[in-house]
Amino acid sequence: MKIGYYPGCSLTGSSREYNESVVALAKALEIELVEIKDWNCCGATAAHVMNEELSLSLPARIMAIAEEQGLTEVVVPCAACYNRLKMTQHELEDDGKRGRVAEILKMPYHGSLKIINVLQMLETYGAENIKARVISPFAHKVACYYGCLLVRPHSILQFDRVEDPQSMDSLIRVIGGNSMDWAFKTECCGAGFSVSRTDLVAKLSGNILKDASDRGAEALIVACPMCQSNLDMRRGAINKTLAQPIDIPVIYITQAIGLALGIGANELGLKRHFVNVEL
Amino acid sequence: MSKIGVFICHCGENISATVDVERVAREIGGMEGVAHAIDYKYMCSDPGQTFIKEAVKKYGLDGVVVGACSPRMHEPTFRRACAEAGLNPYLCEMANLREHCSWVHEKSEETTEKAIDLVKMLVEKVKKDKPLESIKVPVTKRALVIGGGIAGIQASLDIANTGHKVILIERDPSIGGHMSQLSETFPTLDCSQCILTPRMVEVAQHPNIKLYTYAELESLEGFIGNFKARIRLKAKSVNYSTCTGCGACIQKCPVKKIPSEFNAGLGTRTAIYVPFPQAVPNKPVIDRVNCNYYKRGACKICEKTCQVGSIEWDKEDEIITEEVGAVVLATGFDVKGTDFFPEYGYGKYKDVLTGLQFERLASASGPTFGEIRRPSDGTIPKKIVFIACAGSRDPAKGIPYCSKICCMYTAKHAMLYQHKVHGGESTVFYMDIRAGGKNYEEFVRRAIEEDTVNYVRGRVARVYEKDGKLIVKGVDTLLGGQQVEIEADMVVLATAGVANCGSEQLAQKLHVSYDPYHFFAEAHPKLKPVETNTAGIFLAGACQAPKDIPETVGMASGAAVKVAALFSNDELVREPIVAVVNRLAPPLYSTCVGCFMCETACPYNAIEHEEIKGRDGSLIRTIARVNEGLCQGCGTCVAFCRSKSIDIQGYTNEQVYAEVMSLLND
Amino acid sequence: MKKLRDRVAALLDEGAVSLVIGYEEGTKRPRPLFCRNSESSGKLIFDSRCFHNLAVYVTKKELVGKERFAVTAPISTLRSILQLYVENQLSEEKLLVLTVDLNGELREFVTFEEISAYVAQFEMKRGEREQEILSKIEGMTREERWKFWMGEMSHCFKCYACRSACPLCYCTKCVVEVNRPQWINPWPSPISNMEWHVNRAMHMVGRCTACGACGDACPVGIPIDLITRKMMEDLAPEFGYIPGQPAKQGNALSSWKLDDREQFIR
Amino acid sequence: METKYISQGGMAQWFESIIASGKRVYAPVNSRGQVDFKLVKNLSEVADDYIQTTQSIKASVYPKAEVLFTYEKDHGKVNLSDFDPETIPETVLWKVHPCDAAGFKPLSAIFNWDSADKLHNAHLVKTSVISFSCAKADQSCFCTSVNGSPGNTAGSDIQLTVLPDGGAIAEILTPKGEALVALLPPVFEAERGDKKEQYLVDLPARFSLEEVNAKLNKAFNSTVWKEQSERCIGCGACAFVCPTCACFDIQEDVHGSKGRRIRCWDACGFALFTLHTSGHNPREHQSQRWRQRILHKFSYMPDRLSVVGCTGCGRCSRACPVDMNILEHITSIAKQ
Amino acid sequence: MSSSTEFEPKIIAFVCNWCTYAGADLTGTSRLKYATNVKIVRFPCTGRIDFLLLLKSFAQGADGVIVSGCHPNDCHYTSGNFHARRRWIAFRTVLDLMGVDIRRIQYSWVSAAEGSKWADLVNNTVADIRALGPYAEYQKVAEYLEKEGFDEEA
Repeated sequence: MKIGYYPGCSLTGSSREYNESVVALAKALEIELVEIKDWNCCGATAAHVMNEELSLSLPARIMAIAEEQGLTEVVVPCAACYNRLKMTQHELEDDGKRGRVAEILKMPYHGSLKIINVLQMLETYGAENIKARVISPFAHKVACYYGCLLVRPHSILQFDRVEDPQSMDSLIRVIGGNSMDWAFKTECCGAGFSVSRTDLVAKLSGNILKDASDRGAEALIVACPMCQSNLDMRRGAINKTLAQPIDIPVIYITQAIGLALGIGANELGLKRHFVNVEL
Repeated sequence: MSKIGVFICHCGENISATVDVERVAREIGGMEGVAHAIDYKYMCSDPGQTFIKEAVKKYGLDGVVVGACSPRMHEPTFRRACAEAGLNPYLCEMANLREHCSWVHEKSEETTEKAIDLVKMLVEKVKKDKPLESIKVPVTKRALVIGGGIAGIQASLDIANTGHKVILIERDPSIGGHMSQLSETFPTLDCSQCILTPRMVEVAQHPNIKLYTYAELESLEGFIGNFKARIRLKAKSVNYSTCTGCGACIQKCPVKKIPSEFNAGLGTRTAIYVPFPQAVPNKPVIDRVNCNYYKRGACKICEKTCQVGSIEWDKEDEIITEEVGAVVLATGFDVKGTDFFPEYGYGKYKDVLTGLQFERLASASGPTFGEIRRPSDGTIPKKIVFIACAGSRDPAKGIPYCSKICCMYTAKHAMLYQHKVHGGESTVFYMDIRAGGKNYEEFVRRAIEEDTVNYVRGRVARVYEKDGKLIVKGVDTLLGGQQVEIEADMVVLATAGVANCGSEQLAQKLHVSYDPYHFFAEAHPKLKPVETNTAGIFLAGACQAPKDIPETVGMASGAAVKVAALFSNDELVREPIVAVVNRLAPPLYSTCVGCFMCETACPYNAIEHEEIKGRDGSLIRTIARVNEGLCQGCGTCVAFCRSKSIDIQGYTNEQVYAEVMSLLND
Repeated sequence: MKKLRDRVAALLDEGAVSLVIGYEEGTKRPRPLFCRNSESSGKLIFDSRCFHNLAVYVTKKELVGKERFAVTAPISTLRSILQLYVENQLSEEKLLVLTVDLNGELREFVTFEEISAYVAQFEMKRGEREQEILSKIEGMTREERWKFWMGEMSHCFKCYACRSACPLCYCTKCVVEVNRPQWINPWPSPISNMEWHVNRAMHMVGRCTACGACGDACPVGIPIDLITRKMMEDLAPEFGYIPGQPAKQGNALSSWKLDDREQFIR
Repeated sequence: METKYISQGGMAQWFESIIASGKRVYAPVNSRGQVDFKLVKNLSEVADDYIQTTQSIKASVYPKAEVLFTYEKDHGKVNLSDFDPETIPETVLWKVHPCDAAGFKPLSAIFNWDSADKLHNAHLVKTSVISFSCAKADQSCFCTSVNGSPGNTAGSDIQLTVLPDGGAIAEILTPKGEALVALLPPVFEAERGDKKEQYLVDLPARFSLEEVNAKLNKAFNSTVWKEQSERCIGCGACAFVCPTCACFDIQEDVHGSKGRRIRCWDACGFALFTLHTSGHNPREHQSQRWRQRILHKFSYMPDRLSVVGCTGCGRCSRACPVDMNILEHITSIAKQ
Repeated sequence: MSSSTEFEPKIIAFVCNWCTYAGADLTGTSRLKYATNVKIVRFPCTGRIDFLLLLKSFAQGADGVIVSGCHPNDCHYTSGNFHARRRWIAFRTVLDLMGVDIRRIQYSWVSAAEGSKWADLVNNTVADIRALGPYAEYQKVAEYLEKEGFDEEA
């Protein structure tokens, strides 16, 4: 089974463990990830605030070269990149913008590429053989945290339910985990303010962690590098604001499934977390 | 040579703003066949109409064209004016210079030329007009009212009190509709049951009203004054003539866990049930979906307990036919369920209720006998939050309109809560308070000032459950947009009022048009609110748009008087816009060759076979004939007839041809 | 052939029918024959060269008179007779239908159902003349088709042989003779000819059985039978009817389906 | 009237000179599987191995649809522009058969019967006919029975009889003929004494006009009309291809306030040809219409205009969808 | 509107009285602007619109035709629009076979509540027909009479 793969900057930088776990899991599920050659940055949320043409041309180039390399479908693990690519694909349905971007890229852009996030990949290609390959069930009570970019804007992404998404929860159940019902699934973690307004991130992420731990969650499952870094890396600042510190780990869905499939902790990059992971 | 009078209206300046009306009158004045052409500021005004009348008499006009607004608006007005002046009304036509020209184009040369073309088109049409006499059709002086809520009840009583027979059909086992589910009503807080049940009993006992409950309209044929309604009496499995309504069977019925529709799903009911104590008729019905006998062929306990043996297991649905002259649609409205709102938990939190469910809690005949208790654990909520505009005024949710009554019943709910739960704390999140009715504003002020209801202006972003409490996250826009978080015990959503389910199918059965939200479309928003575009079918109550009880009752009486007007004379005068098969001298008799393709095309099967016999009685030919009583004038047969033997008065082939030719040539 | 002649002679002698319409040998090819007595039945012939659609005569009251009459009908005439039944132009008591089937047997039909059953065995295929011209037309672009038909239409001189030859054109006064308003200009000019033939095709929707009588009758040889045939072939699957086997009730144009094609409607 | 000889090459050059003179030349052309008169530019287009064109050449002097006058209504005033004879170009009809040429006489007889028809005569004046005698015929031809013959020169300006060597005997018959010859006189050499009759098809007469005329005078109420016309389906094909049929209908082509009065062909075969507005139709049955067609040509015209309304070209039989063979019908009447 | 030399198409709209005519009224009451090229002819129902009228419109100089009525199931006379739709399918098939440019006939459903849809329909149709240019091909042939020897130029 061959699918195009676009890691994006954070998976080769601050969230290397997400990349390692995705690659390891894909190998275990016999899904061949074909990384797009010479891919470029997707511009993330910063670009579309400053310059619309730039914010459209960057993702358009990624898709254009992917199409050129014969790929029909590309998995984008990072929620921000997934969001940008899907939004650009939608924006470029308007001929005026498409023309302008084609001029900038100087290469053909069809917009026929199918962009999917890691949950969609696991649901469509992995669901059966994950169930078959579970060696040590992931018997933990966890809270699945989706963040905002993974499900919004719903009218364009058309992925899962907006207020109470279930796709990660069902995957956790498949590997024997107990995903609990809690209220902060799609509340904001502070995202880009991580550097400029760490206090805000501490407050917002703090609320999320507090609600999860109050309800007895042993870990938080995420599918976006931005959320993971805010909830994990900023744990020090968060614990300062809370009455008593919270030490539940924050791991990726791919790592949780990897564990259930018996893949080693190093291979899944579990050693790189700030809040160490004993599960 | 025809002598046509042309009258161009300025319509104040609605037309003259972009169309050079003087030039239009001047150029049309020069047209062949036009004897008199003027322009005037308000043609539809009295002086305007007298101009027409005088011109008809003075110039002996044999045709009138008025260039003004849409014929759908003032055609009857000008036709009546011509009739009074002695000119056959069907020789008067209107050119739509306002909606189709002046309002939709900028002021320019082309706009005026288009106006001239439109008037010229109608002048050519009038030249080919023939005087027509309206058709007299007998009227069945019996009305059909669909829907037994307060609207249907009021309309039925008013019509019955004018001495005419009424057939009232109601889909549920009892009449009463949503009003019977309310505890108290704003703005006077008088108990809903007390003011409604007397009317329900009056309906049941009124000699002129024939009441069919648990019945739905199967189909409606015919036309104004001559409808034939086929009504499906759903099998009640109880013989109402012998049943005394003692209720023994209801006690004994083992199936007790069916969610009660009347209590909006809060309480439960038995398989054989009466919806609520004051139901009319106060006799039970067997719910065949949940009854053990119908599910598994066992039980029959109710039959054993019934002393008069009125259980009829294998009673079938019965279809009865009623001849009626008019129909009043009073099918009411519905409210959105809590599952419609993702941000308030997709309906999975038990203590997030709709306004209707709160009514049932507050009602003495409700599941909690009037005490406000939490459906989850039965405790009395100390803190309650009301969220106004849940779904309404929200284009993203597809409901952009305001449901009109929620502000008032939310204030009422808060007031009831404060009266019933001393020391309770209620908060209302609102956008704007719409309390426009009589004593409405005072009522809301009373809730705020006397009953200390805390009104917070802002929307609620999310409601989620934590440790048994409902965390309401909102904002207070009057305090600088400060975020507000309340740990409430109960949340009541004032959900949007939407059209009743099945309203679209009903509208299609009656050929009544409906709006994008499936509310029935009135003939004119301002001037004909109780009529529909289909002659003889009237509207009452919330089936036309969400509205409160005073308005509904007013509208129901309005519809009743329309029906009474229709029944006031024995014959109904109908537009002579019907099809006619041409007749010629012998030996041809008619160009119709009797292929009867028109008969298969006619939706009203108004085409009959007519046998032409010679003097010696031998059959010469069989040709088509139009029954002018049934024909509604759609003209489909005319466009189908290969030999052009059938034509429709008012839109004859010659007229339509002349119109097209005048538009394309100068 | 001989069995047919004897049967016809017998019918006429017994007075079972007052007239038998059949074919006789003509100058170049067979032509219609009207036998009113048994002697003239001797001239009857019935073979594959018999092409004229005799159904065109069954609706002419002045010709067939009041009593019962018979017609020898090849397959094209049978199909037209079925359509005439559907359009209330014939009555089963008045018409006896004779035909010779594939293996030479003489068959007699009285009711609509009998004829339908018999006709159902025959499949309706294009002859190679039709195939050749139609495939040429189907290959053309819109502009080429317009130029082709306008060229053809300029030859038409409005003799209305196509209308007279068609059994389904039985109107006493045709739409072209309606002059208030004058829908179709009666004088020969390319546009009025085109209007006439479009109108003729539209009047044939759901009715035409592609018997080819119109094309054969056209003195200037315009392939007008292909217009109605192509229309029939395109619309039959669309409207769900089988050409030549009409349902007893209704007509394809005056009935409708909920899911009729409407992509072209905005 | 003089007889000349013209060689095959001479004929070609002569044809070129006629074209060069700017005259409109119509000649039989084989297209779409039919031979009909069409505008031609060079001799090669002209068809040769055919018996008869489908349509007659009547259309050159009596078009199937022509504008009588155009008018424009202007607020009560009407300005009218009449038919302008100058607009009709000089026309030469090449390779017309004698029966067609002979058709002009009865046709013009009708058009000049009581009032001279301006349009028809204007066409006629501008038209010159170069006819070719007939070397072939088929069973529908019967010109010899109606005072005609394969070599009949009536109605022609010049008649050519093609000789085996490709050249032709040229009989110059009228001043128009001389005018045509004057275009290229050298090609017309002296007569070589060939006998024209040798090159004409031998067509025995089938009936005698007098006998038919006599029978017809008594045949008005005979049953022959019903028997013969049973298979006639009442179309206009025979009338429209006939060189002598002259019935026409008046129609109106209106565009708002402008319009044109148009004359177009009509046919007595149509059922509603004689329908009165009262609904009465004097010729209600097909047999009456068929009788009218025959009597008009073989009885009324000879009696009133002393010209037979039929030139025996046989087109109506060939064009008739149901094979109403006029020769067969007339001979059967004659033999009764 | 532009009164420049640009080609201004002549378009006729055949509409049904109950839905599209009322929809056009609503366009008026909501003051939406659209091109002046389109003139509306009122019919009781789309079922009443005769295909010969469309033919006559082109012969008399129309460049485009709009035919619009009630949405399926909304017809005031129950089945007028269904009959019309079936007739339009047959008519388009025949016209296309004869080579008439069927892109010049725009069919649509416009209900009484769709004022803006009517305005868009008109504007889009005017733009489409303007792009197609005048229907000279049809009108040129319409004037010819046989006398002018039409077949030579065919």
